[in-house]
Amino acid sequence: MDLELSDDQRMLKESVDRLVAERYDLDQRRGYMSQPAGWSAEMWSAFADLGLTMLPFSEEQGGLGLGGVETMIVGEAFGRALVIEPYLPSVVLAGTAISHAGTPDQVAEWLPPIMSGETICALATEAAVTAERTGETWILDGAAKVVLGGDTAGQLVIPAGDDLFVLPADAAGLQRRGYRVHGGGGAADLTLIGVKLPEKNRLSGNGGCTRALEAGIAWLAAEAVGAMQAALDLTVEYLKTREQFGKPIAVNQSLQHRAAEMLVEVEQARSAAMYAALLCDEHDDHVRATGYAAVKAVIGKAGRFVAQNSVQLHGGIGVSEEHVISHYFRRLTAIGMLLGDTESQITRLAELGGFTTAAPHFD
Amino acid sequence: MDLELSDDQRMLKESVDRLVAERYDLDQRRGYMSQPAGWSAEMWSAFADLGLTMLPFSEEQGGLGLGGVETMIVGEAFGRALVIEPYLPSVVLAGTAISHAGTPDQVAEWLPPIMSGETICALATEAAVTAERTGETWILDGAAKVVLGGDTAGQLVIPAGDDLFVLPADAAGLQRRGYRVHGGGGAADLTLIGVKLPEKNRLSGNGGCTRALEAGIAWLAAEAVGAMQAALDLTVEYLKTREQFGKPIAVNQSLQHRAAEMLVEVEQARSAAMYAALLCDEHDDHVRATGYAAVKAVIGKAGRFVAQNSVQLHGGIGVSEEHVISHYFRRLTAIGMLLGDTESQITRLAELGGFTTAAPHFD
Amino acid sequence: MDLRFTAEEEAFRLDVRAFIRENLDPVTHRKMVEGRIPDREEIVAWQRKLNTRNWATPSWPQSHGGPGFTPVQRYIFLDELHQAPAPEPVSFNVSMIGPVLIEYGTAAQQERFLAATANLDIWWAQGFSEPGAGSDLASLRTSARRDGDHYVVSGHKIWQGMAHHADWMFTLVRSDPQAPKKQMGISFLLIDLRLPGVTIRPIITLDERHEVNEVFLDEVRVPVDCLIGEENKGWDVTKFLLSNERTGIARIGMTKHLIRRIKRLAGGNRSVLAKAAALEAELKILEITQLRILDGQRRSSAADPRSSILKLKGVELRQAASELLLAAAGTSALEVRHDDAPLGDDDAEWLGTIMPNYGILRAASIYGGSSEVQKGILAKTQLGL
Amino acid sequence: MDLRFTAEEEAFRLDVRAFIRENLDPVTHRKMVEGRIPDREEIVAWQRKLNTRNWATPSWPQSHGGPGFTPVQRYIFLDELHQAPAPEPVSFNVSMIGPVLIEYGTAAQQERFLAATANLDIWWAQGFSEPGAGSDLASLRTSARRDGDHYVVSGHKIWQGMAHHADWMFTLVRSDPQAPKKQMGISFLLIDLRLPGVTIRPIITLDERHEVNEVFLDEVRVPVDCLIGEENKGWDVTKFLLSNERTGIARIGMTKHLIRRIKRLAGGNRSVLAKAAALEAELKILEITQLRILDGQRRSSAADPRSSILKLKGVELRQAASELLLAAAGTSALEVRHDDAPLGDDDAEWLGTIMPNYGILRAASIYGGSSEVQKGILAKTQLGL
Repeated sequence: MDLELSDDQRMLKESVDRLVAERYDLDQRRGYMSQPAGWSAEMWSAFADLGLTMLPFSEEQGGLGLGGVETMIVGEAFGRALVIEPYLPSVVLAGTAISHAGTPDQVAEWLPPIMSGETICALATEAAVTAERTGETWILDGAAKVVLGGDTAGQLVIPAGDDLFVLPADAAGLQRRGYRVHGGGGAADLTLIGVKLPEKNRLSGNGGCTRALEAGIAWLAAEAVGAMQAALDLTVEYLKTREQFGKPIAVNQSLQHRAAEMLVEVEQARSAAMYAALLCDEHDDHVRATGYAAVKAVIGKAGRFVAQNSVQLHGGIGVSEEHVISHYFRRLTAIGMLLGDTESQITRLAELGGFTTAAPHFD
Repeated sequence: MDLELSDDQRMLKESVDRLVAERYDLDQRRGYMSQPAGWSAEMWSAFADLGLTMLPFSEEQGGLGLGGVETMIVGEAFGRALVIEPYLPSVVLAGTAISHAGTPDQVAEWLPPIMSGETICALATEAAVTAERTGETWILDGAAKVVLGGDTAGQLVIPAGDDLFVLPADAAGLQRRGYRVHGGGGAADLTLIGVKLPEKNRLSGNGGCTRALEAGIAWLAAEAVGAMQAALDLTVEYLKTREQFGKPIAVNQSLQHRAAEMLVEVEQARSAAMYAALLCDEHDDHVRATGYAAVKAVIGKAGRFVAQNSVQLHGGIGVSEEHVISHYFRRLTAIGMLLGDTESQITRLAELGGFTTAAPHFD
Repeated sequence: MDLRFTAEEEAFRLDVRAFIRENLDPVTHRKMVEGRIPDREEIVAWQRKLNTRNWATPSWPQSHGGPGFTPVQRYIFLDELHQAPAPEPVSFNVSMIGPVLIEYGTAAQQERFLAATANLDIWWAQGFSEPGAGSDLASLRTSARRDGDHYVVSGHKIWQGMAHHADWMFTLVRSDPQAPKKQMGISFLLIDLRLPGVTIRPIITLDERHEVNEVFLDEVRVPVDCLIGEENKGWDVTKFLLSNERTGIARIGMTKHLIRRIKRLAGGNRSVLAKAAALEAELKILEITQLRILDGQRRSSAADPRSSILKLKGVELRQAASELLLAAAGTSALEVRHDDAPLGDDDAEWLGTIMPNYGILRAASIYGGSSEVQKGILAKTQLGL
Repeated sequence: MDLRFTAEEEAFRLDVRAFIRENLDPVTHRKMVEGRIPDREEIVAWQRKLNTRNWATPSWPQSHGGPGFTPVQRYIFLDELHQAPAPEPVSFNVSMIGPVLIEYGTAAQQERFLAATANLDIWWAQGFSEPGAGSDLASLRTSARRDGDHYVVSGHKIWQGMAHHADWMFTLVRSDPQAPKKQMGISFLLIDLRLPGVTIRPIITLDERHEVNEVFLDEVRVPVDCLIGEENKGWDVTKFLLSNERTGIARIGMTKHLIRRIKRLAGGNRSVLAKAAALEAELKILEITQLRILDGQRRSSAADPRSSILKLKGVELRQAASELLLAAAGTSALEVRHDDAPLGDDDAEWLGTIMPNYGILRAASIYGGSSEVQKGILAKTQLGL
C-alpha cells in the first residue's frame, strides 16, 4: 500500500493544474461554450499537446501507457475547472472501448486519430440497436439516447448485441439530433435506419463496453472530487468572509457543522475516486463490477449533498449563473445522473451480492 | 372544520391526565411491571372505573359511544405515562374486532367482559391459521406470533380465512409461549393444533380485523404523540439546565436546530394522530386504507427521529435505564415496528395508488 | 373535532376549479403544467380575470376590494390554483404591498394604488435585499436624503424577483444614518421605476432563466408622498409585511402537481412509486398540520410561529419531489431546452423544465427566511431556546 | 500509488484468522456472533491467549512487550477480530492506560503494571467523567488532598465501563483547586479499587445490561507512587490518552458482521438487500478512507484529525446497520430475552440481542467524542472555521 503520488505523477498534476489555472477560468469557459462546437478546439489541441489524449493507452497501442492514477489526476483538474471539451466521450469512453475490444488492426485504424485529438469519437452508452449480417455487410437499426459528445463527434461507437460497431457520423441512414447538456458539454440522440457497415467495423466482444463504462465511472469520480473540493473551498471561504449581523456567518455552529459534513463527503468521494483509479488494473470481473458500482453510488450521493449544501450555504448568490458555485451544482448533478445514478448502482450492487456474504467470516 | 376539543373531551382529558399523573410515575410503573402479570390489576380496575375500557363502543353495544378523538386523548396520556396495561390488545384491537365483526348475539356474549375489564382479550395480528369445518365444529390449525397481550389474555381472537374465531386461552390444542416485549407489555406466540370451536365462536367477516388494525394504528399514533411530546419537553429542559463549559448546552446552535427539527416531527405526528382519530368515521374503505397507511408511515419515521435524538441530546444519561428517556426511546421504537413499520406502510400506500393520480387535476 | 370541510366549502372548491377551467388561457395553463414561466401578458391577463371576482386579492378585507374569504377559503383557493396549476396572483402586489397599503397607507395612497395593485395595472417589485444585507436586512445601506418634498435615493438592491416586469418598487432606505439602532433609521418608500436614475440589470439564475434582477438607484428623486408610514419607522412596516409573507407557504398543491408528473414518468417503476408514496404520506399529514394552523387563524389573527413548520417541511417535500422527478426522468432530462421551445402535449416535451426547476427550487430553502432561520425561529418561539 | 496489501500483509491476515479460529473459545465466539457480551473470565482467557503472541497489545512498541505492528498490521489485526467476531483486547488496558504508562510512567510503575496490564492480570477502569463533567471534562470536581505520602481522594465518577470487572482505575482528580485555569489543577492517579472508601454502583442501560457503573470515592487514601507524571500536570497526560483513543475507531469489521446478519435474516427480501447494499457501498469506501489515514500514519506519527471522519461515518454506518438488522428481524425482535438465555445455533436464537444492541449502539455517537464534537473538531482543524 502506498497512497502518495510518484514524482512523475506530481509533475503531471502540476502541468495540468497550471494549464487549467491559466486558461480555464469561468469567463474563458464561457468563451469556449460560445464557440460553434460548444467547446474550444484550441483547448482541445492544448490537451493533446500535453499528451492527455493518449495518456491511458498502452505503449504498444501508441499511447503513453499511464494508468488510472494519472487519469484521476487529469479528471480532478478538469472537474475543478469544469472543462467542457469531450475528453470523457472520446478518450475515456470511446477510446477505452476500442482499445479493449479491437483487434490490433482495428486499434491501429481507429485509436490513433483519437489519441492525436484529431477525431472526436463517442460511445453510445444508452442504446437499443440491432445488427444483422448480410454477406460481408452488417445492417444496424435502432436508437441511442444521450450519447455524450455525440453532437460533435466525427465517429461513433455503438453497441449492438455482443459487438461494438464503429461508424462515421455521416454514415447513410444515421440521423442525429445534437444538443447541449446541463452542466456542460453536448450530446446527441441517434436514430439508425438500415445503416450499412463492413465486417472490419465490428469490434467483437462487448467486454470493451464494460471496460469503457468502468473507466467512465472512474473519470466521473475524479471529476466529481475536483468539483466538490472546489465547491467546499469556496463555501468555507464564503462563510469566513460573508458578514451578517456584524460577524462572519461562520460563527453559526449549524453552518460549521454542515461544512464538516460536506468535508466528510468530499473525503469519501476522494477515497472512491482513488479506489476507482486503482481498480482498473484488477483482473477479477466481479471485484471490478462491485467496486465500480460502489464508487458511482457513493459519488452520486456525496456529490449531491455537497452540491446542494454549497448552494444553500452561499444563499442567494449560490443560485446565480454568474457565480461558479451554480456551475459546480449543475455539473455535480449531471455527474450523479450519468452512467447510472446512485439508485441504479445500488440495485446492481445488491444483484451482484454486495461485498459480504450471509455466511460467517470463517467457520 | 373544528379542531378544538369539546368541553366533554376536555373533561375526559383532565381526568385521564390526573389519573396517570398521580398513579403512573416511573417508579410506580416499575412496581406494576414487577407484578405477576407484568402489569397492575389495580390500575386496570382504575381505568375500567373511569369508563375507559368501554369508551369506544356504541351505546347499543353497551359502551360509552365515544369516538376516535376520545380514544386519542386516552392514548396520548397513556403514551406520556408509558402505560403497560393491555388496553391496546384488549379494548382497541380485540374489542374493535368483535364489535365490528360479531352478530348482536356474539357482541352481547364477548364484548361486555372486555368493556368491564373483567376479561383481557387479545387479537392475533400476525397469524397463519386455517379453519376447517366438520359438521357444527371448526378445527383450527396454525400459528400466530407476537400476539400483543396474548401472554395474560383469558380469551383470544384469531383470524383464519375470512373469519375471526374467539377462543378461550385454555382451549385444548392451543399452546402459548408468553413473554415480555421491549418497550413494555407482554405478548405470546401461539400454536394451534386441532383446536375445536363451535360455529357460534366464528365471527364472519374479516372486515372486523381491518377495522381493528386501523383502530390500533390510531391508538399507536396517539401513544406516540404522548411519548414524543414528553421526550421533546424533557430534552428541551435538559438543554436549558445541563451546563458544560460554564454555560447551558442550549447555547449550541446545532442543538437548538436539532430540537426544532424534533418539534417539526412532533407536530407532524400530532397531525397524523388527529387525522387517524377523525378517519375512523370515514365510510370509504380506500380513503381509510390510504389514510392509515400514511399515518403509520409518518408516525414510525417521526417517532424514530425523536427517540434517537432525545437520547443523543441527553448524552450518556439518555441511555441509562434509570432515566425515563430510555423508556420513551424503547416504546417509540416498538410503536414504529408494530402493526406495520414505515417501509411496509409505504409499500402498501404505493400499491393502493397513493393520494394523487398521474392524471391532471382537471381536464 | 372535525377535519371535514363544510358543504359550502366543498361547493366553493368546485366553484374555484370551474372558474379556473373556464377562464385560464390554455397556453398559460400548458406552461404551468410543464413547469414553465408564463409571460408578463399572460400573468396580467389571468390576474385580471381573477380580479373580476375579487379573487386576485384573496387575503384583502372586503372593505378594500377583497373577497372576504375565511382562512379556509383562502387555503382552498390557493390549493386549487397550485394543483391546477395556475399562476398565483403576483405576491409582491397581493401578499406584500397590498396589506401594507391597507394597514399603513394614507387615504390618498390607498386611492392611488390599491385598485391598480389588485388589477395588476401596477406591477410591484420588492426592493429589500442588498448585497450586504440578506438575512441581516436591517444593515441595509441604500440612502435617502430629504431634499424639499423629495427623497434623493441612492443604493444597490438585489434579488428583485420579476423587477423587469415591474412598474413600481416598494423599498427600504436608510433615512437617518445617525439613528442609535440600525433598525431605527429606516423608511419604507415607493419608487416609480421609470424615474431617472433607476437601472435594472438582469441576474441569470442557474436555471438559465431571467427571473431576478439587481436595481441600481442613482440619486433618484422620490416624492415624499411615496413614503409609507412615518419617516424612520419603516422597520415596523417591514415586520408587518414579513409576518404576512409566511402564511400558507407550504404550497402543498404545487408538490401534488409534481407528484402527478412523477407518476406519469414512473410508469410501473416500483422504486420510484414507493418513493413517491413516501412523499405523499408526509404531504398528506402536512396538509393536516396546515389545517390545524388555519383552525388557529380562525380563532386568532396573531401571526402563528408554527407557520415556520409549514415553510420548512413544505419546502423540504417540494425539493424532494423535484429531485424524484429528476430521477424518474433520468438522463433524458439532461438536454438543455429553453422555455421558448414549442409547447408540447406529450410527456417527452415536459422533460425540458425538470432539471432547471430542480436547480432553482434549491432557492426555496434560502429565500423568505432560510431553513436555518426557520429552525432558529422555532427553537426560540416554540421551545424557548 | 497502490491500495493492495503486500504478500506479507496478506499472509499476516491469514495468520491472524487462523489464530482466532484455533484459539477462540467456541462459547465466547458464539456469544460474539450473537451480539452478546462475554463474561469476565472469557474475556480474560482470550486476552491471555492473544498475549502469548504479544497480540494483546497491538499498538505497544516492542520495547515494552508489543508486537511491533506496522499501522497496516494493526488495522488488519483489528479488522479480523471485528469480523470474526472476537473480543478486542480490553481497551482501557491496551489503548488507554498502557500507552500512558509507556509514555509517562516511571520505571517502577512500568515494572509494576505493564506486563500485568497486557495480560489482563489487572483489569483497568477509566475514571474520567463525572455527573457535571462530560464533554467539559476539565470541570471535574473529584478532589485529591495531599496527606503525607498519600492523596486523600473524594468524589463521584460516572460511566465507568466494565468497572465491576476492574481491579484498578486510572482517574483524574483536582489536586489544586486554586489553579488559575481549571486544566492546570488536575492530576492523573491510579486507584486500587479494593481500597477502603471505594464503592461501585451499577448503572443499568437501556439494553437492560450492566456494562457501566458509577464509582464513589470517599476519603480514599491513594499512595503517592500511584501518581502518573507530575502533580497538577494530569491534563497533558489526558490529552495524550484521548488522542490515542480515536485511532482505528471506524470499526468497519463490526459493521460487516452486522451486514452478514442482515443478509441471513433478509432471505430474498429485495428492499432489505438493497438497503444493505447501500450501506456496503459506503462502508467499502470508508475502508479506503481508513487506508488513506493509515498510509498517513506510516509517514507521520502525529495524530491525524481526519480520524474524526472515521469516528463519525463509522458510527453512522454501524448505527444504520443495526437499524436495518432490526427492520429485517421485524416484530420477532420485540421479545425480551436476556443474555443468559441458552446459546443457540439457529437464526431464531439470534433475535434476542437485536433490539438491545440497536438501542445501546445509540451511545456510540455520544461517547469517545460525540458526533457533534467530531463535527466541531473537523470544522476547526480541517476547515479553519
